[in-house]
Amino acid sequence: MSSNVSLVETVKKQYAFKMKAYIDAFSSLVGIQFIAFLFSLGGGSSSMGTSDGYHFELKFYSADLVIIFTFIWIFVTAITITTKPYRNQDFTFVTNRMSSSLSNILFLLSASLLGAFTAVLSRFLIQTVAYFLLKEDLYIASVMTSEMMIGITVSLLYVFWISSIGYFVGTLVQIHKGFALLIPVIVIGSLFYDGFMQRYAMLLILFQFYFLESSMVLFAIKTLITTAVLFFASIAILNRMEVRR
Amino acid sequence: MTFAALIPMAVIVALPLLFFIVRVKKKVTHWLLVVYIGVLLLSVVAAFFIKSDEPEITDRPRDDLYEMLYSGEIYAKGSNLLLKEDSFPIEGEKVRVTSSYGDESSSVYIERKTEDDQKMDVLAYGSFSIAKLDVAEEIVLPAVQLKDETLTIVYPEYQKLKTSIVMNEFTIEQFTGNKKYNSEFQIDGPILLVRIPPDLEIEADSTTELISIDEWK
Amino acid sequence: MILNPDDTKPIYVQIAEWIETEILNGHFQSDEKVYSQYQLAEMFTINPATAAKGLNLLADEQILYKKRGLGMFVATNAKEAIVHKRRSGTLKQLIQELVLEAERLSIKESELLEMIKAARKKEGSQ
Amino acid sequence: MNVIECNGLTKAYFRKNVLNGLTFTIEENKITGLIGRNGVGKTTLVKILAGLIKETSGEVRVFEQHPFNNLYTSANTILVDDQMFFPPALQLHELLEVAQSFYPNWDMELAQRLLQYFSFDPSHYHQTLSKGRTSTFNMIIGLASRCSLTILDEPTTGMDEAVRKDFYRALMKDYLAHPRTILISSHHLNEIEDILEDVLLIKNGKTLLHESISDLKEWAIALQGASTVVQKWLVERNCIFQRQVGKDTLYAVVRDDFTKENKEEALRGGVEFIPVKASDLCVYLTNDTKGGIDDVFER
Repeated sequence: MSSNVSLVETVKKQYAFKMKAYIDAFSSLVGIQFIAFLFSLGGGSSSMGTSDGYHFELKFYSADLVIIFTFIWIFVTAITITTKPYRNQDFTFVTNRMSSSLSNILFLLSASLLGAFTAVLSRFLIQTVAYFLLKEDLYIASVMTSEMMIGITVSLLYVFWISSIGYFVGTLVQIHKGFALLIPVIVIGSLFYDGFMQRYAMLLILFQFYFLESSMVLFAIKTLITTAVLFFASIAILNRMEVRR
Repeated sequence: MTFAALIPMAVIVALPLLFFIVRVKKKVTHWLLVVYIGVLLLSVVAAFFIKSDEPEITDRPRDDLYEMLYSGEIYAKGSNLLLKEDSFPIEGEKVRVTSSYGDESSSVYIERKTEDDQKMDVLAYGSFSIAKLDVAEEIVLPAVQLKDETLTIVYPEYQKLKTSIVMNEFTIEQFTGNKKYNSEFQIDGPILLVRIPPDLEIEADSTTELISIDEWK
Repeated sequence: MILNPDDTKPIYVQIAEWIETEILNGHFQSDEKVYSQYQLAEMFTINPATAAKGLNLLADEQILYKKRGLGMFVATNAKEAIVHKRRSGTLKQLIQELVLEAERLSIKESELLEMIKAARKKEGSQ
Repeated sequence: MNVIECNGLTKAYFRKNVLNGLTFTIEENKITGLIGRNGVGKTTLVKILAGLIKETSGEVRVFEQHPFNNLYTSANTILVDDQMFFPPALQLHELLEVAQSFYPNWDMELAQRLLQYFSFDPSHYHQTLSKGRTSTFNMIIGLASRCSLTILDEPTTGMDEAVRKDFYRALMKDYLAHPRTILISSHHLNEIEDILEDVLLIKNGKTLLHESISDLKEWAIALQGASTVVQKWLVERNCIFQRQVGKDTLYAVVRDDFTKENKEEALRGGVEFIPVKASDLCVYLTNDTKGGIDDVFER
């Protein structure tokens, strides 16, 4: 007998399926954050000595690098799940383009949440290892629980925002392989061109729009709107695409 | 951050984690993730046992030590750069200064007091900071001793000073105000100012160069 | 029986012939229910529609009869009908071919009859 | 009820028509063989039916709905082929569980029994299976999902003889217990003709023939005899295939529209009537030339 299915039900099933099937994305997250953690332990140091017999050394610890690596990870992950094998495996089971995209977005949201959370938390791992294993005397910038929450929320907004960029880029590449070449050329080309014209890089101005925003509310609005627009555009494009298995 | 404040956070983390463990059949990849999150949570707890200071940015005006010195006003104006003060009673009429400072000679600044109080004051001035953190207190200063009309200055061994700061992440600082520490260093001094009564005779051996600051005033 | 996929006869004819043979061998008596199209499909891994066509062929020849909702049953004089059919159909065709072959070999009618007689004699003596 | 309706279905890739005005309907619960030479658009057709790709023009209805990007079609249709892609991170038994979550009619017991019968290790991964084993596993998914429309595109690729037999038997048994519409595409009619009810023969992206398999066997007949005599019978008949045998013997396949009297007359004239195997007929029909490969060597 033919069975009726609802979009919501299908999205739920696809989402559950992807959380199981894309488990490798999570292990690569652990790997990438671990590498960033190792870099963080050694990185950010500077020193100065004088002839008077003094040598000063300064080391900064923070999870900044782990967060940056997490950005890269989500970007690559978002592009990866738009590629053919991943799209095709959706269509081995029940789906349409809409449920495929929506479940992808839900997956990216979950991945972003996990990535942002572990990235911000890794600061404690860094400071614990620095103190107990590297026997460092630490000055620790105070952070309140509320600030920690801000850190996680903002990291989540950033990571999810970057995932939408990755998903959009991946979608464009699916339309035409030429975008895989065109996009890096435009990005790097604009940097070079602005450098050549001796003016402030457009791309930096674009990024400052987000990174220099000091109002939490405005920042959330900016990133969420951008994220929504990019995902919406991706869905619109993918919705017309054939799945050539 | 108090321990109690962390409990809700730990619960928020642990709940989805437990859900995840119960729901999904375990594989190596799952264990990897579970172990990783477990380690992160443990480190949050371990972070409470770390004894540390919150870095307080020095409010000491970062005066130029040498400018004050060369204008002869260091004693008058440099009280906030004063790190150590020794005072020795003088018995004879003559003091010899000797110092240990490797192969080179060291400089000692001499200032004559206007009144004879039968005392020799040895003051150490300096300005030391790393990333705006005042580290002057951690500096080992030259040891000074007056015995048998000889002022002996023993300079410390080569000193290494290491400072580590755990910063807040940029995703926090973007909204809580920039607490970012720069990586500036300031290593000025230490210089020794020896204040002596007006008519005390002072001489130094080859290890030490005496510089009178009186004529700079 | 295993169906012969190389046989140029349609499967449904093969099925019908098999059921006929089963009846001739006495495996099915008069008014006994024969296999349903689904049983046949299962037995021979064939499409039930094909099996049904085989059964219908026999029903058309009144070797089987249909009971509404119950299935196909062996007609009272099924055996005789089959024998009659094979005689008038199969044997007749064989003879036609025999005659044609004899003509090709320019064998005279009397000669052919002799050969048939000799073959029957040999068969009988065995 | 018609499960599939195609009317003037056309699909073009880079301005080349793969399907060219294909028209046919398939009724509910029939097993239809989709037969044609390689590259006539069988795979394109089944992908359109499964809603994976979009037709260029014409009309296509599956369960009375337009299949492309249609959730209803997706839930009630399964396309089994050797390009079924499964996530590499999941073990075979997990794949069955995933399939169970998606297909409402899924029979887990059947799936597990089949897995066991074909001695799969449930903890293996799909990527590590050989070609034949992949086909076997995909077939298990296709059977156990019990979709109202089950499309099997060259399902036995790489399977060995024994597994093929088991497969068709399993398909037939499950079909008898749970009738559904099944479309099997193959370039090899021989293998599947027993289990078919209908045959849909495609040539050049068009429906060439849509007949029941029994009718197909009687659809054409071959005449063999002296060339001059046979030629006489070919007049005003469309000869499907002909071949010179020996010195003066012609073998010719034509549509069987001979009356009994015709046949007897021909027989007397020395013409032999030979039934044509369905699979041979399909080969003859889908050939572009009447003489097949022999025409290449004719000078």
